[in-house]
Amino acid sequence: MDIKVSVREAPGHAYVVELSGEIDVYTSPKVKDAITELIDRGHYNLVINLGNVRYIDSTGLGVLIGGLKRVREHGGSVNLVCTNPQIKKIFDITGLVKIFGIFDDEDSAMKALV
Amino acid sequence: MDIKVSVREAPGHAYVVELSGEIDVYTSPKVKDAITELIDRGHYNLVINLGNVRYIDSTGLGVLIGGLKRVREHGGSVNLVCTNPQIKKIFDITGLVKIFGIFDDEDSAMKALV
Amino acid sequence: MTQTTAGVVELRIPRRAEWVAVARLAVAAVANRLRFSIEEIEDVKLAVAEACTTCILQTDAGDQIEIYCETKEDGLTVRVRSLAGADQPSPLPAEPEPDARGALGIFLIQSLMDSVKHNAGRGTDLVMTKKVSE
Amino acid sequence: MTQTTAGVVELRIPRRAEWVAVARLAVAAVANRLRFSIEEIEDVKLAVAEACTTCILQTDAGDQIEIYCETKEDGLTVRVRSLAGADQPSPLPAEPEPDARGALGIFLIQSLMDSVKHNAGRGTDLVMTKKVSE
Ligand SMILES: Nc1ncnc2c1ncn2[C@@H]1O[C@H](COP(=O)(O)OP(=O)(O)O)[C@@H](O)[C@H]1O
Ligand SMILES: Nc1ncnc2c1ncn2[C@@H]1O[C@H](COP(=O)(O)OP(=O)(O)O)[C@@H](O)[C@H]1O
Repeated sequence: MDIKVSVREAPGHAYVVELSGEIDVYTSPKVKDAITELIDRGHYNLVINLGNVRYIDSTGLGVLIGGLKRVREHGGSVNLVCTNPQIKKIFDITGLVKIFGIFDDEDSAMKALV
Repeated sequence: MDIKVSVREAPGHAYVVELSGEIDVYTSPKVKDAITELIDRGHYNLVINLGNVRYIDSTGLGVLIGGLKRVREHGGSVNLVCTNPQIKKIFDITGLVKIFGIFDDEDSAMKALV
Repeated sequence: MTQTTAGVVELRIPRRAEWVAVARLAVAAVANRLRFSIEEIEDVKLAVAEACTTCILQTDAGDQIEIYCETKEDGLTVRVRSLAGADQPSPLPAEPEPDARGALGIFLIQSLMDSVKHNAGRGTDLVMTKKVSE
Repeated sequence: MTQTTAGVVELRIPRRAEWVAVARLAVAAVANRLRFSIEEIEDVKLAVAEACTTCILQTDAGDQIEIYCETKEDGLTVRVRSLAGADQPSPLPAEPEPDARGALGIFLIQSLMDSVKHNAGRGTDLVMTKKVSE
Protein backbone atom coordinates (compact mmCIF):
# COMPACT_ATOMS: atom_id res chain seq x y z
CA MET A 1 0.00 0.00 0.00
CA ASP A 2 3.00 2.18 -0.35
CA ILE A 3 5.59 3.10 -2.89
CA LYS A 4 9.36 3.02 -2.67
CA VAL A 5 11.28 5.20 -5.11
CA SER A 6 15.00 4.85 -5.68
CA VAL A 7 16.98 6.78 -8.25
CA ARG A 8 20.45 5.90 -9.51
CA GLU A 9 22.78 6.96 -12.29
CA ALA A 10 23.54 4.37 -14.96
CA PRO A 11 26.39 4.30 -17.49
CA GLY A 12 25.86 6.63 -20.45
CA HIS A 13 24.23 9.57 -18.66
CA ALA A 14 21.01 7.68 -18.18
CA TYR A 15 19.10 7.50 -14.92
CA VAL A 16 17.13 4.60 -13.53
CA VAL A 17 14.07 5.23 -11.39
CA GLU A 18 13.24 2.01 -9.58
CA LEU A 19 9.74 1.83 -8.17
CA SER A 20 8.31 -0.81 -5.91
CA GLY A 21 4.86 -1.08 -4.39
CA GLU A 22 1.60 0.43 -5.56
CA ILE A 23 1.21 3.58 -7.63
CA ASP A 24 -2.16 5.16 -7.00
CA VAL A 25 -3.81 8.51 -6.36
CA TYR A 26 -2.12 8.62 -2.95
CA THR A 27 1.40 7.54 -3.86
CA SER A 28 1.81 8.92 -7.39
CA PRO A 29 2.79 12.44 -6.25
CA LYS A 30 5.90 10.88 -4.71
CA VAL A 31 6.76 9.28 -8.06
CA LYS A 32 6.06 12.55 -9.86
CA ASP A 33 8.39 14.45 -7.52
CA ALA A 34 11.24 12.03 -8.15
CA ILE A 35 10.84 12.22 -11.94
CA THR A 36 10.37 15.99 -11.93
CA GLU A 37 13.50 16.48 -9.86
CA LEU A 38 15.57 14.41 -12.30
CA ILE A 39 14.25 16.35 -15.28
CA ASP A 40 14.81 19.68 -13.52
CA ARG A 41 18.43 18.63 -13.00
CA GLY A 42 18.75 18.13 -16.75
CA HIS A 43 18.45 14.35 -17.05
CA TYR A 44 16.34 13.45 -20.06
CA ASN A 45 17.16 9.79 -20.62
CA LEU A 46 15.25 7.71 -18.11
CA VAL A 47 14.54 4.07 -17.47
CA ILE A 48 11.62 3.63 -15.12
CA ASN A 49 11.70 0.16 -13.63
CA LEU A 50 8.22 -1.06 -12.74
CA GLY A 51 9.48 -4.59 -12.07
CA ASN A 52 8.35 -4.51 -8.46
CA VAL A 53 5.20 -2.50 -9.00
CA ARG A 54 2.13 -4.57 -8.21
CA TYR A 55 -0.47 -1.96 -9.10
CA ILE A 56 -0.77 1.19 -11.14
CA ASP A 57 -3.79 3.40 -11.72
CA SER A 58 -4.60 6.28 -14.07
CA THR A 59 -2.85 8.83 -11.88
CA GLY A 60 0.30 6.71 -12.05
CA LEU A 61 -0.02 6.46 -15.82
CA GLY A 62 -0.56 10.22 -15.90
CA VAL A 63 2.73 10.76 -14.08
CA LEU A 64 4.61 8.54 -16.56
CA ILE A 65 3.00 10.29 -19.51
CA GLY A 66 3.80 13.68 -18.01
CA GLY A 67 7.45 12.66 -17.57
CA LEU A 68 7.66 11.39 -21.13
CA LYS A 69 6.23 14.65 -22.50
CA ARG A 70 8.79 16.73 -20.62
CA VAL A 71 11.87 14.67 -21.57
CA ARG A 72 10.77 14.60 -25.22
CA GLU A 73 10.81 18.40 -25.26
CA HIS A 74 14.54 18.01 -24.65
CA GLY A 75 15.08 15.18 -27.12
CA GLY A 76 15.14 12.57 -24.37
CA SER A 77 13.09 9.48 -23.82
CA VAL A 78 11.57 7.20 -21.16
CA ASN A 79 11.78 3.43 -21.37
CA LEU A 80 9.86 1.24 -18.98
CA VAL A 81 10.73 -2.11 -17.48
CA CYS A 82 7.59 -4.13 -16.87
CA THR A 83 6.89 -7.84 -16.62
CA ASN A 84 3.72 -7.96 -14.50
CA PRO A 85 0.97 -9.15 -16.89
CA GLN A 86 -1.78 -7.14 -15.18
CA ILE A 87 0.22 -3.94 -15.55
CA LYS A 88 1.21 -4.75 -19.11
CA LYS A 89 -2.50 -5.19 -19.81
CA ILE A 90 -3.20 -1.67 -18.54
CA PHE A 91 -0.59 -0.28 -20.96
CA ASP A 92 -2.19 -2.31 -23.75
CA ILE A 93 -5.76 -1.22 -22.98
CA THR A 94 -4.81 2.45 -22.84
CA GLY A 95 -2.68 2.27 -25.96
CA LEU A 96 0.29 3.56 -23.97
CA VAL A 97 2.23 0.55 -25.17
CA LYS A 98 2.61 2.52 -28.39
CA ILE A 99 4.14 5.61 -26.84
CA PHE A 100 6.47 4.00 -24.30
CA GLY A 101 9.22 1.53 -24.96
CA ILE A 102 8.38 -1.38 -22.66
CA PHE A 103 11.06 -3.97 -21.86
CA ASP A 104 11.43 -7.12 -19.82
CA ASP A 105 14.64 -6.09 -18.08
CA GLU A 106 16.72 -3.06 -17.27
CA ASP A 107 19.54 -3.97 -19.64
CA SER A 108 17.33 -4.02 -22.72
CA ALA A 109 15.56 -0.85 -21.61
CA MET A 110 18.92 0.85 -21.17
CA LYS A 111 20.34 -0.26 -24.52
CA ALA A 112 17.23 0.93 -26.32
CA LEU A 113 17.65 4.42 -24.88
CA VAL A 114 20.60 5.25 -27.06
CA MET B 1 -9.24 -16.56 1.92
CA ASP B 2 -9.61 -20.24 1.58
CA ILE B 3 -8.31 -23.41 3.08
CA LYS B 4 -6.74 -26.43 1.45
CA VAL B 5 -6.81 -29.68 3.39
CA SER B 6 -4.75 -32.68 2.40
CA VAL B 7 -4.55 -35.90 4.40
CA ARG B 8 -1.88 -38.58 4.01
CA GLU B 9 -0.71 -41.64 5.87
CA ALA B 10 2.75 -41.52 7.42
CA PRO B 11 5.00 -44.38 8.59
CA GLY B 12 3.94 -45.82 11.98
CA HIS B 13 0.15 -45.60 11.64
CA ALA B 14 0.20 -41.84 12.01
CA TYR B 15 -1.68 -39.48 9.76
CA VAL B 16 -0.67 -36.04 8.60
CA VAL B 17 -3.27 -33.38 7.98
CA GLU B 18 -1.67 -30.63 5.95
CA LEU B 19 -3.51 -27.33 5.96
CA SER B 20 -2.79 -24.29 3.89
CA GLY B 21 -4.57 -20.97 3.75
CA GLU B 22 -6.76 -19.31 6.36
CA ILE B 23 -8.73 -21.08 9.08
CA ASP B 24 -11.68 -18.98 10.15
CA VAL B 25 -15.38 -19.22 10.94
CA TYR B 26 -16.07 -19.95 7.25
CA THR B 27 -13.34 -22.47 6.51
CA SER B 28 -12.97 -24.30 9.84
CA PRO B 29 -15.91 -26.69 9.22
CA LYS B 30 -13.89 -28.11 6.32
CA VAL B 31 -10.95 -28.71 8.63
CA LYS B 32 -13.25 -30.22 11.25
CA ASP B 33 -14.73 -32.61 8.69
CA ALA B 34 -11.29 -33.88 7.65
CA ILE B 35 -10.18 -34.47 11.25
CA THR B 36 -13.50 -36.04 12.26
CA GLU B 37 -13.37 -38.42 9.32
CA LEU B 38 -9.86 -39.58 10.27
CA ILE B 39 -10.88 -40.16 13.89
CA ASP B 40 -14.07 -41.95 12.83
CA ARG B 41 -11.90 -44.30 10.76
CA GLY B 42 -9.91 -45.11 13.89
CA HIS B 43 -6.81 -42.95 13.44
CA TYR B 44 -5.80 -41.40 16.74
CA ASN B 45 -2.22 -40.27 16.13
CA LEU B 46 -2.26 -37.10 14.13
CA VAL B 47 0.18 -34.49 12.99
CA ILE B 48 -1.56 -31.34 11.90
CA ASN B 49 0.76 -29.27 9.76
CA LEU B 50 -0.03 -25.56 10.00
CA GLY B 51 3.16 -24.63 8.16
CA ASN B 52 1.25 -22.95 5.34
CA VAL B 53 -1.52 -21.51 7.47
CA ARG B 54 -1.40 -17.73 7.45
CA TYR B 55 -4.29 -17.13 9.82
CA ILE B 56 -6.25 -18.98 12.47
CA ASP B 57 -9.12 -17.75 14.62
CA SER B 58 -10.95 -19.10 17.67
CA THR B 59 -13.16 -21.40 15.61
CA GLY B 60 -10.04 -22.94 14.10
CA LEU B 61 -8.51 -23.35 17.57
CA GLY B 62 -11.82 -24.90 18.68
CA VAL B 63 -11.58 -27.49 15.90
CA LEU B 64 -8.01 -28.41 16.93
CA ILE B 65 -9.02 -28.63 20.60
CA GLY B 66 -12.04 -30.74 19.70
CA GLY B 67 -9.84 -33.12 17.69
CA LEU B 68 -7.35 -33.39 20.53
CA LYS B 69 -10.11 -34.21 23.03
CA ARG B 70 -11.47 -37.00 20.84
CA VAL B 71 -8.13 -38.69 20.07
CA ARG B 72 -7.13 -38.51 23.74
CA GLU B 73 -10.23 -40.55 24.63
CA HIS B 74 -8.57 -43.30 22.58
CA GLY B 75 -5.06 -42.79 23.96
CA GLY B 76 -3.96 -40.90 20.88
CA SER B 77 -2.46 -37.46 20.47
CA VAL B 78 -2.23 -34.48 18.16
CA ASN B 79 1.04 -32.73 17.42
CA LEU B 80 1.13 -29.49 15.51
CA VAL B 81 3.70 -28.13 13.09
CA CYS B 82 3.81 -24.37 13.28
CA THR B 83 6.47 -21.78 12.52
CA ASN B 84 4.45 -18.65 11.78
CA PRO B 85 5.20 -16.28 14.68
CA GLN B 86 1.74 -14.68 14.65
CA ILE B 87 0.06 -18.09 14.93
CA LYS B 88 2.49 -19.25 17.60
CA LYS B 89 1.57 -16.13 19.51
CA ILE B 90 -2.11 -17.10 19.41
CA PHE B 91 -1.25 -20.50 20.91
CA ASP B 92 0.79 -18.73 23.58
CA ILE B 93 -1.89 -16.20 24.48
CA THR B 94 -4.58 -18.85 24.80
CA GLY B 95 -2.35 -21.20 26.76
CA LEU B 96 -2.93 -23.87 24.12
CA VAL B 97 0.84 -24.18 23.81
CA LYS B 98 0.59 -26.23 27.02
CA ILE B 99 -1.91 -28.75 25.70
CA PHE B 100 -0.56 -29.29 22.19
CA GLY B 101 2.88 -30.42 21.20
CA ILE B 102 4.06 -27.70 18.80
CA PHE B 103 7.01 -28.38 16.49
CA ASP B 104 9.01 -26.58 13.83
CA ASP B 105 8.84 -29.37 11.27
CA GLU B 106 6.91 -32.50 10.42
CA ASP B 107 9.75 -34.89 11.28
CA SER B 108 10.02 -33.72 14.87
CA ALA B 109 6.25 -33.67 15.26
CA MET B 110 6.09 -37.23 13.95
CA LYS B 111 8.87 -38.56 16.19
CA ALA B 112 7.29 -36.99 19.25
CA LEU B 113 4.01 -38.82 18.58
CA VAL B 114 5.37 -42.19 19.61
CA MET C 1 -23.74 -21.79 -3.77
CA THR C 2 -26.17 -18.87 -4.02
CA GLN C 3 -26.12 -18.69 -0.26
CA THR C 4 -22.39 -18.10 -0.21
CA THR C 5 -22.18 -15.54 -3.00
CA ALA C 6 -25.31 -13.38 -2.86
CA GLY C 7 -24.92 -10.43 -0.55
CA VAL C 8 -24.56 -6.72 -0.05
CA VAL C 9 -21.39 -5.13 1.25
CA GLU C 10 -21.31 -1.40 1.95
CA LEU C 11 -18.18 0.59 2.64
CA ARG C 12 -17.69 4.26 3.43
CA ILE C 13 -14.29 5.88 3.44
CA PRO C 14 -13.14 9.49 3.77
CA ARG C 15 -12.96 11.18 0.37
CA ARG C 16 -9.19 11.38 0.52
CA ALA C 17 -6.45 9.77 -1.53
CA GLU C 18 -4.90 7.81 1.33
CA TRP C 19 -8.09 5.79 1.89
CA VAL C 20 -8.55 4.48 -1.64
CA ALA C 21 -6.30 1.51 -0.82
CA VAL C 22 -8.88 0.41 1.76
CA ALA C 23 -11.64 0.40 -0.88
CA ARG C 24 -9.39 -1.49 -3.27
CA LEU C 25 -8.59 -4.25 -0.82
CA ALA C 26 -12.15 -4.56 0.46
CA VAL C 27 -13.55 -4.83 -3.06
CA ALA C 28 -10.90 -7.38 -4.01
CA ALA C 29 -12.00 -9.43 -1.00
CA VAL C 30 -15.65 -9.13 -2.08
CA ALA C 31 -14.85 -10.13 -5.67
CA ASN C 32 -12.84 -13.04 -4.32
CA ARG C 33 -16.07 -14.56 -2.97
CA LEU C 34 -17.34 -14.97 -6.53
CA ARG C 35 -15.93 -17.30 -9.17
CA PHE C 36 -13.87 -14.49 -10.72
CA SER C 37 -10.40 -15.26 -12.01
CA ILE C 38 -7.44 -13.47 -10.44
CA GLU C 39 -7.26 -11.24 -13.52
CA GLU C 40 -10.95 -10.34 -13.21
CA ILE C 41 -10.48 -9.52 -9.53
CA GLU C 42 -7.62 -7.18 -10.48
CA ASP C 43 -9.90 -5.57 -13.07
CA VAL C 44 -12.64 -4.92 -10.51
CA LYS C 45 -10.09 -3.60 -8.03
CA LEU C 46 -8.67 -1.08 -10.49
CA ALA C 47 -12.10 -0.03 -11.78
CA VAL C 48 -13.41 0.66 -8.28
CA ALA C 49 -10.22 2.48 -7.33
CA GLU C 50 -10.56 4.64 -10.47
CA ALA C 51 -14.12 5.48 -9.48
CA CYS C 52 -12.89 6.51 -6.01
CA THR C 53 -10.16 8.60 -7.63
CA THR C 54 -12.81 10.29 -9.76
CA CYS C 55 -14.71 11.15 -6.56
CA ILE C 56 -11.54 12.63 -5.08
CA LEU C 57 -10.52 14.67 -8.13
CA GLN C 58 -13.90 16.39 -8.27
CA THR C 59 -14.31 19.44 -6.15
CA ASP C 60 -17.36 20.02 -3.99
CA ALA C 61 -18.27 16.35 -3.76
CA GLY C 62 -18.80 15.83 -0.04
CA ASP C 63 -16.41 14.32 2.43
CA GLN C 64 -17.10 10.61 2.02
CA ILE C 65 -17.08 7.94 -0.65
CA GLU C 66 -19.64 5.18 -0.51
CA ILE C 67 -18.89 1.86 -2.19
CA TYR C 68 -21.96 -0.34 -2.41
CA CYS C 69 -21.35 -3.87 -3.68
CA GLU C 70 -24.04 -6.31 -4.61
CA THR C 71 -22.84 -9.81 -5.38
CA LYS C 72 -24.78 -12.47 -7.23
CA GLU C 73 -23.80 -15.93 -8.37
CA ASP C 74 -23.01 -14.61 -11.85
CA GLY C 75 -21.43 -11.25 -11.15
CA LEU C 76 -20.91 -8.10 -9.18
CA THR C 77 -22.46 -4.64 -9.25
CA VAL C 78 -20.61 -1.81 -7.54
CA ARG C 79 -21.93 1.70 -7.03
CA VAL C 80 -19.33 4.30 -6.11
CA ARG C 81 -20.49 7.75 -5.15
CA SER C 82 -19.29 10.75 -3.27
CA LEU C 83 -21.50 11.90 -0.47
CA ALA C 84 -21.63 14.34 2.37
CA GLY C 85 -21.19 12.92 5.85
CA ALA C 86 -23.93 13.34 8.43
CA ASP C 87 -22.00 16.07 10.20
CA GLN C 88 -21.50 18.24 7.15
CA PRO C 89 -23.91 20.27 5.04
CA SER C 90 -24.79 18.86 1.61
CA PRO C 91 -22.23 19.73 -1.02
CA LEU C 92 -23.04 22.30 -3.64
CA PRO C 93 -23.84 20.90 -7.08
CA ALA C 94 -20.50 20.21 -8.75
CA GLU C 95 -19.64 21.88 -12.02
CA PRO C 96 -18.25 19.37 -14.49
CA GLU C 97 -14.49 19.89 -14.59
CA PRO C 98 -13.47 21.58 -17.81
CA ASP C 99 -10.13 19.78 -18.21
CA ALA C 100 -9.43 16.16 -19.12
CA ARG C 101 -8.70 15.21 -15.52
CA GLY C 102 -9.97 11.74 -14.85
CA ALA C 103 -10.66 10.87 -18.50
CA LEU C 104 -8.09 8.10 -18.41
CA GLY C 105 -9.69 6.69 -15.26
CA ILE C 106 -13.16 6.63 -16.78
CA PHE C 107 -11.75 5.00 -19.89
CA LEU C 108 -10.14 2.30 -17.76
CA ILE C 109 -13.39 1.63 -15.90
CA GLN C 110 -15.19 1.26 -19.22
CA SER C 111 -12.54 -1.11 -20.50
CA LEU C 112 -12.31 -3.29 -17.40
CA MET C 113 -15.98 -3.65 -16.50
CA ASP C 114 -18.89 -5.02 -18.54
CA SER C 115 -21.01 -1.93 -18.06
CA VAL C 116 -20.74 1.48 -16.45
CA LYS C 117 -23.52 3.96 -15.85
CA HIS C 118 -23.02 7.50 -14.67
CA ASN C 119 -25.94 8.79 -12.63
CA ALA C 120 -26.51 12.49 -13.17
CA GLY C 121 -26.49 14.77 -10.15
CA ARG C 122 -23.95 16.42 -7.95
CA GLY C 123 -20.64 14.74 -7.26
CA THR C 124 -19.71 11.37 -8.69
CA ASP C 125 -22.14 8.46 -8.93
CA LEU C 126 -20.97 5.49 -10.99
CA VAL C 127 -22.63 2.10 -11.19
CA MET C 128 -20.54 -0.65 -12.75
CA THR C 129 -21.03 -4.35 -13.26
CA LYS C 130 -18.83 -7.26 -14.08
CA LYS C 131 -20.03 -10.77 -14.92
CA VAL C 132 -18.14 -13.88 -14.01
CA SER C 133 -16.68 -15.33 -17.23
CA GLU C 134 -17.82 -18.69 -18.77
CA MET D 1 0.34 13.54 9.54
CA THR D 2 -3.00 13.95 11.29
CA GLN D 3 -4.51 14.65 7.91
CA THR D 4 -3.48 11.29 6.56
CA THR D 5 -4.46 9.14 9.52
CA ALA D 6 -7.61 10.63 11.05
CA GLY D 7 -10.75 9.29 9.47
CA VAL D 8 -13.87 7.19 9.72
CA VAL D 9 -14.36 4.02 7.70
CA GLU D 10 -17.67 2.19 7.86
CA LEU D 11 -18.26 -1.28 6.49
CA ARG D 12 -21.39 -3.41 6.40
CA ILE D 13 -21.30 -7.07 5.47
CA PRO D 14 -23.92 -9.81 5.54
CA ARG D 15 -23.97 -11.58 8.93
CA ARG D 16 -22.60 -14.77 7.41
CA ALA D 17 -19.35 -16.65 7.87
CA GLU D 18 -18.16 -16.30 4.28
CA TRP D 19 -18.05 -12.49 4.52
CA VAL D 20 -15.82 -12.19 7.58
CA ALA D 21 -12.74 -12.33 5.36
CA VAL D 22 -13.88 -9.07 3.75
CA ALA D 23 -14.04 -7.37 7.16
CA ARG D 24 -10.65 -8.77 8.05
CA LEU D 25 -8.93 -7.44 4.94
CA ALA D 26 -10.65 -4.07 5.07
CA VAL D 27 -9.69 -3.54 8.70
CA ALA D 28 -6.12 -4.62 8.00
CA ALA D 29 -6.02 -1.99 5.24
CA VAL D 30 -7.38 0.64 7.65
CA ALA D 31 -4.87 -0.30 10.37
CA ASN D 32 -2.12 -0.16 7.76
CA ARG D 33 -2.73 3.59 7.42
CA LEU D 34 -1.60 4.09 11.01
CA ARG D 35 1.89 3.57 12.35
CA PHE D 36 1.03 0.08 13.59
CA SER D 37 3.60 -2.67 13.27
CA ILE D 38 2.78 -5.71 11.14
CA GLU D 39 2.17 -7.68 14.32
CA GLU D 40 -0.23 -5.04 15.64
CA ILE D 41 -2.10 -5.04 12.33
CA GLU D 42 -2.48 -8.83 12.62
CA ASP D 43 -3.80 -8.35 16.17
CA VAL D 44 -6.44 -5.86 15.03
CA LYS D 45 -7.40 -8.12 12.13
CA LEU D 46 -7.95 -11.12 14.36
CA ALA D 47 -9.77 -9.13 17.06
CA VAL D 48 -12.21 -7.63 14.55
CA ALA D 49 -12.73 -11.02 12.90
CA GLU D 50 -13.47 -12.54 16.31
CA ALA D 51 -16.02 -9.82 16.96
CA CYS D 52 -17.67 -10.61 13.60
CA THR D 53 -17.65 -14.30 14.49
CA THR D 54 -19.35 -13.46 17.78
CA CYS D 55 -22.07 -11.64 15.81
CA ILE D 56 -22.52 -14.70 13.62
CA LEU D 57 -22.62 -17.27 16.41
CA GLN D 58 -25.39 -15.41 18.21
CA THR D 59 -28.89 -16.18 17.15
CA ASP D 60 -31.42 -13.46 16.49
CA ALA D 61 -28.89 -10.80 15.78
CA GLY D 62 -30.09 -9.27 12.53
CA ASP D 63 -28.79 -9.93 9.06
CA GLN D 64 -25.87 -7.52 8.86
CA ILE D 65 -22.64 -6.73 10.65
CA GLU D 66 -21.47 -3.15 10.89
CA ILE D 67 -17.79 -2.42 11.38
CA TYR D 68 -17.18 1.22 12.26
CA CYS D 69 -13.52 2.26 12.39
CA GLU D 70 -12.27 5.55 13.71
CA THR D 71 -8.60 6.21 13.19
CA LYS D 72 -6.51 8.78 14.98
CA GLU D 73 -2.82 9.53 14.90
CA ASP D 74 -2.27 7.44 18.03
CA GLY D 75 -4.64 4.52 17.51
CA LEU D 76 -7.77 2.91 16.25
CA THR D 77 -11.26 2.37 17.66
CA VAL D 78 -13.47 -0.25 16.04
CA ARG D 79 -17.12 -0.86 16.85
CA VAL D 80 -18.50 -4.17 15.62
CA ARG D 81 -22.20 -4.79 15.94
CA SER D 82 -24.89 -6.94 14.49
CA LEU D 83 -27.81 -5.09 13.06
CA ALA D 84 -30.99 -5.66 11.15
CA GLY D 85 -30.99 -4.53 7.53
CA ALA D 86 -33.49 -1.98 6.36
CA ASP D 87 -35.61 -4.65 4.72
CA GLN D 88 -35.98 -6.83 7.79
CA PRO D 89 -37.85 -6.37 11.07
CA SER D 90 -35.73 -5.61 14.12
CA PRO D 91 -34.35 -8.74 15.75
CA LEU D 92 -35.78 -9.98 19.00
CA PRO D 93 -33.63 -9.35 22.06
CA ALA D 94 -31.06 -12.13 22.14
CA GLU D 95 -30.83 -14.39 25.17
CA PRO D 96 -27.25 -14.79 26.27
CA GLU D 97 -26.11 -18.17 25.02
CA PRO D 98 -25.83 -20.65 27.87
CA ASP D 99 -22.79 -22.53 26.52
CA ALA D 100 -19.20 -21.38 26.27
CA ARG D 101 -19.49 -20.72 22.56
CA GLY D 102 -17.44 -17.68 21.65
CA ALA D 103 -15.62 -17.46 24.98
CA LEU D 104 -12.28 -18.11 23.32
CA GLY D 105 -13.01 -15.38 20.77
CA ILE D 106 -13.82 -12.81 23.42
CA PHE D 107 -10.71 -13.83 25.33
CA LEU D 108 -8.61 -13.27 22.21
CA ILE D 109 -10.12 -9.83 21.62
CA GLN D 110 -9.32 -8.87 25.21
CA SER D 111 -5.76 -10.11 24.82
CA LEU D 112 -5.04 -8.49 21.48
CA MET D 113 -6.63 -5.08 21.97
CA ASP D 114 -5.94 -2.42 24.59
CA SER D 115 -9.57 -2.15 25.63
CA VAL D 116 -12.90 -3.81 24.85
CA LYS D 117 -16.33 -2.65 25.89
CA HIS D 118 -19.49 -4.65 25.41
CA ASN D 119 -22.54 -2.47 24.97
CA ALA D 120 -25.63 -4.03 26.53
CA GLY D 121 -28.63 -4.59 24.29
CA ARG D 122 -29.77 -7.08 21.74
CA GLY D 123 -27.26 -8.76 19.47
CA THR D 124 -23.54 -8.09 19.66
CA ASP D 125 -22.07 -4.63 20.14
CA LEU D 126 -18.35 -4.50 20.90
CA VAL D 127 -16.16 -1.40 20.95
CA MET D 128 -12.45 -2.05 20.96
CA THR D 129 -9.39 0.18 20.80
CA LYS D 130 -5.74 -0.30 20.07
CA LYS D 131 -3.05 2.32 20.50
CA VAL D 132 -0.02 2.56 18.29
CA SER D 133 2.99 1.41 20.34
CA GLU D 134 5.84 3.75 21.47
N1 LIG E 1 -4.31 6.78 -24.19
C1 LIG E 1 -3.54 7.87 -24.05
N2 LIG E 1 -2.44 8.01 -24.80
C2 LIG E 1 -1.67 9.07 -24.67
N3 LIG E 1 -1.87 10.09 -23.78
C3 LIG E 1 -2.95 9.99 -22.99
C4 LIG E 1 -3.83 8.90 -23.07
N4 LIG E 1 -4.81 9.08 -22.13
C5 LIG E 1 -4.53 10.23 -21.52
N5 LIG E 1 -3.42 10.80 -22.02
C6 LIG E 1 -2.77 12.03 -21.57
O1 LIG E 1 -2.15 11.70 -20.31
C7 LIG E 1 -2.18 12.80 -19.46
C8 LIG E 1 -2.77 12.37 -18.14
O2 LIG E 1 -4.11 11.95 -18.37
P1 LIG E 1 -5.21 11.96 -17.25
O3 LIG E 1 -4.69 11.18 -16.08
O4 LIG E 1 -6.46 11.48 -17.87
O5 LIG E 1 -5.50 13.44 -16.86
P2 LIG E 1 -4.61 14.56 -16.14
O6 LIG E 1 -4.11 15.44 -17.24
O7 LIG E 1 -5.58 15.26 -15.29
O8 LIG E 1 -3.52 13.87 -15.38
C9 LIG E 1 -2.97 13.89 -20.15
O9 LIG E 1 -2.09 14.83 -20.66
C10 LIG E 1 -3.73 13.16 -21.27
O10 LIG E 1 -3.91 13.96 -22.40
N1 LIG F 1 -7.43 -21.78 26.82
C1 LIG F 1 -8.08 -22.96 26.66
N2 LIG F 1 -7.45 -24.11 26.95
C2 LIG F 1 -8.05 -25.28 26.77
N3 LIG F 1 -9.28 -25.44 26.26
C3 LIG F 1 -9.96 -24.34 25.95
C4 LIG F 1 -9.40 -23.05 26.11
N4 LIG F 1 -10.32 -22.14 25.67
C5 LIG F 1 -11.38 -22.83 25.26
N5 LIG F 1 -11.19 -24.15 25.43
C6 LIG F 1 -12.09 -25.23 25.05
O1 LIG F 1 -12.04 -25.32 23.64
C7 LIG F 1 -13.29 -25.68 23.11
C8 LIG F 1 -13.70 -24.69 22.07
O2 LIG F 1 -13.82 -23.42 22.68
P1 LIG F 1 -14.70 -22.25 22.10
O3 LIG F 1 -14.30 -22.03 20.69
O4 LIG F 1 -14.60 -21.08 23.03
O5 LIG F 1 -16.22 -22.72 22.18
P2 LIG F 1 -17.00 -23.89 21.44
O6 LIG F 1 -17.09 -24.99 22.48
O7 LIG F 1 -18.34 -23.27 21.19
O8 LIG F 1 -16.28 -24.25 20.19
C9 LIG F 1 -14.26 -25.72 24.29
O9 LIG F 1 -14.49 -27.04 24.63
C10 LIG F 1 -13.55 -24.97 25.41
O10 LIG F 1 -13.87 -25.46 26.66
